[in-house]
Amino acid sequence: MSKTNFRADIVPILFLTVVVCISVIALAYVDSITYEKIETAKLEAFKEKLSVHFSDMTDFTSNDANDCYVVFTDNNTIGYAVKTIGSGYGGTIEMLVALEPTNLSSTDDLILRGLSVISHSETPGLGDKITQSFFLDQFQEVSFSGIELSKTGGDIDAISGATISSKAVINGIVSSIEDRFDSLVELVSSVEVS
Amino acid sequence: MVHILKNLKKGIINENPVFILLLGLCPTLAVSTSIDNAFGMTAAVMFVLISANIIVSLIRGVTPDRVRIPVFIVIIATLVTIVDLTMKAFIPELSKSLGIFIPLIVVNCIILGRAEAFASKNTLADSVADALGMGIGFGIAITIISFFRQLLGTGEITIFGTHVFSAPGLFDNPMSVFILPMGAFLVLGCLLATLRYMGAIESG
Amino acid sequence: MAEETVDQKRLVVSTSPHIHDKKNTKKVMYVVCLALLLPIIGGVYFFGIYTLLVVLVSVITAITTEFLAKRLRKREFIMDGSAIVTGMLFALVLPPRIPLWAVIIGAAFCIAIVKEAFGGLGHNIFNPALAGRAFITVSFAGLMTSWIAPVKSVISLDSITSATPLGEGFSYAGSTSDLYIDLLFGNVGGCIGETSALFILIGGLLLLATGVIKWRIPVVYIGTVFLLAWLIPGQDPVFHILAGGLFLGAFFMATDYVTCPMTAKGQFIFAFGAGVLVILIRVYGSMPEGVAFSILLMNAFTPLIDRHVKPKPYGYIPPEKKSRFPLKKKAKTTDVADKPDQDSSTDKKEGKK
Amino acid sequence: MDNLFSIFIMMALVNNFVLAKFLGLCPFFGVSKKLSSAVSMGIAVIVVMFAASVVSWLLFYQLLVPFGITYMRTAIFILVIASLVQILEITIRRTNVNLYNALGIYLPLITTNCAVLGVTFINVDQAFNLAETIVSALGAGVGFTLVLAIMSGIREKLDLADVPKAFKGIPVAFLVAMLLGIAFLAFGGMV
Repeated sequence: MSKTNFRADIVPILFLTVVVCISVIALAYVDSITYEKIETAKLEAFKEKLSVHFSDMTDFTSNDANDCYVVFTDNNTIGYAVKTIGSGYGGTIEMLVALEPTNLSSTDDLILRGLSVISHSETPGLGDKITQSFFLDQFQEVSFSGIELSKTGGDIDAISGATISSKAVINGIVSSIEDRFDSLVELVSSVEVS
Repeated sequence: MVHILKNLKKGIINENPVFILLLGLCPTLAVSTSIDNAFGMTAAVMFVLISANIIVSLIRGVTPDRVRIPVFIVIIATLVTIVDLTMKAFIPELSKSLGIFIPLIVVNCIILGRAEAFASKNTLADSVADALGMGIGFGIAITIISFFRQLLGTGEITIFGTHVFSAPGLFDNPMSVFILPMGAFLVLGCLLATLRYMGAIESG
Repeated sequence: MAEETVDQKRLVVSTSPHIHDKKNTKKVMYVVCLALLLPIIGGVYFFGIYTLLVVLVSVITAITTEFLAKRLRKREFIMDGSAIVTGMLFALVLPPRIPLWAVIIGAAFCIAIVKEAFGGLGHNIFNPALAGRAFITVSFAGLMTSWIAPVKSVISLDSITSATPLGEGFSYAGSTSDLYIDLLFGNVGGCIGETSALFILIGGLLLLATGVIKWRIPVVYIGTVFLLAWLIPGQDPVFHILAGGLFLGAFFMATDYVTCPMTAKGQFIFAFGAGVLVILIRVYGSMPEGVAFSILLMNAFTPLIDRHVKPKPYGYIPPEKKSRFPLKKKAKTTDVADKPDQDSSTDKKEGKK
Repeated sequence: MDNLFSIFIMMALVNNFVLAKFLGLCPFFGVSKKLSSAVSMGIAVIVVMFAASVVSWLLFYQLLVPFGITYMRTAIFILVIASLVQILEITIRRTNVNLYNALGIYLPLITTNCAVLGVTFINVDQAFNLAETIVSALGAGVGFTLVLAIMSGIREKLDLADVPKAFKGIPVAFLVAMLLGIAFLAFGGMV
């Protein structure tokens, strides 16, 4: 009796355990090879996004939440960047706002250096025009208070036929920067101290 | 040898996983927005399919019946994670555009189905031939769909950055519906109907 | 062939009862064509002769596609006028300066995919003209969102870009009552046939007078939109019913026999749901106009509504469980026989509540 | 609260799993021939999605992240779903025979339903907290059930229609899915 029980019950479990162990070992091995690569690939991709706005950058540092950045050239601060999120037509629009290195007493002092879209899911042929330069270039050298549709007195012209996406970009920038302004200030001051 | 060729042909034509068995529809429709994606997905699926069939076929004698399915799932999940990590490390762009459909290969009915229905009962050579056939069949189907979607949706065909050709009228006014999800349903629905009308596949 | 005749026998039982007689269909379709002439004339008056070309191309494409589809299916082509109606309706919901090739693609899609692939007249699930319009909107978003101001000259080919009343960025210079009058006559930017509420209303009244449509769907549909717009702060109810394509949709599209529910109660639910959706889309959604999408969505719900208000609604536990989904022919005939009885009894029950 | 509501609408309508994300297509086309089975399948999916999302969320943040083994997530999540489905099947069979007869045959199909595994991935990728995870799972399930019910209603009607031979069955179902997808675009921006 006990023998059949062993065969019927224990062997399958042992077998499954062995398979799981092999699987874990194999994955741990693959992970050890690829981990560094994946991290550097992510970092490189992000650096490329930043260098669009800061062509002479050599390095950057970010805060813990990884949404505010200070950009350097040989230890000189040349600007800041903030990741912003807008809620568009088909989902969230993730953007990177590059800022001039102004003094940071309030959000009114901020001047945008440029804007790029990291990811979005807007409608092709319409909303996805937010990634085109004719729209994005409007965000160069604009003060924070000017980030508003020209219809309501701001500096940004909406894309015709895609007002929702245009508004989403603007609302995303404004609300995210207001949310993250304190952590940006904190990051900048910590960088200056060190 | 004849045997092996027969198994190969079966997957490509007689039992084409997408057109005939209607398996693995989710990745087929989701990532077929460009030919690049189709090739990337095919490569990933082929790797998992062939490795899974090899391993399952090798251990078919020793696998206890009661834990057969969990063992298969663990094997497939491991292989899928290997593909996922490797693609993330070496081809991050492609990996990003395929998104969660790479890890979702683990629930692709083609793979578990072939492991369970074929590899667990057949020899190594036959299992490899079966996996190759199914993989090529899947690849052909997804490439055809992505060809139509890319052509109609963007007006041009580019493969890994190389421009192949562009359709003059379409290029100025591409029908973006084909890049959107609905376009995938339309293309596959019309393809199936055309194949049936021509008598290539049986009407269901 | 034998199989097909069986199919056709089933059809008479299952789909709307209005279309089993060919002669009737024909007559109805030509009355609709007649009623549609007025909005078309309005379109030509406001946006120029080019719009007439759009209508003609659309109708010709629709008829040709229908003819080809019948040939492919080895069926007899019957000129029942339904393709003309679809072609006209499709043209009426297009922007005035749409390129003709887009009209051809759209009209062919309406007939080939939305109508014939589902089995032809009487079998389509979605309203062909609206589905075609939605398809073209998604395909060529840029073309479908460029509107022009009325030129009020038949021969003019001018096109001064302008926003539609419902679109973003529309500002009206005159007083509110002037706006209402312009909306009523159609002196605003918009689709070829949907701008003039008055012309559509006259066409709709013709349909009502000849008994082609019943009052229920248009009245409930427009009424729901009015009521909801009135309830939501900051919305102008009169503006909401006059602007956009609500009248055209309510009289000519939502009332389509094939794609709306069969029973009175079902039609009430259908029209109410469509009205709610219009307001949801216009006020909270990202599209300025919601009539086309609201009707398409309710078309999708029509089979479920029909089930629910039919004798054996889903959720009731019927005594004879096996005939809950009577797909076999024999089960069908009995189903029809006891339909009227049960229908009235459920109606009474609901009425008491 | 507002955020939770918009996650729900997003998952159920705007980014509907079947129509916009291509998740769960096999059951969508396989189990949409009859309304009764579609609703049963939908309910089973909602239950499994909910349970799987909660368990996988807990495992991910309590086990995988602390130990730095997030690469195990695919394997762990699929095993979670497979075992949950088993447990659910056994519990239902022992407690309620009627329910088992209604849902039982659909449960095994859910293991390989990519919608369930997909929602667990999305929850982790979007860095949702537990409340958001629950809402997103329910939204995805409700959205799936809704289109499954609509689809089955339409297909029952199409069964009686004179659909061309070449389109009969699956191809016409694809066309319905396309038109439904277009109609569902109306919900865009409603969050």
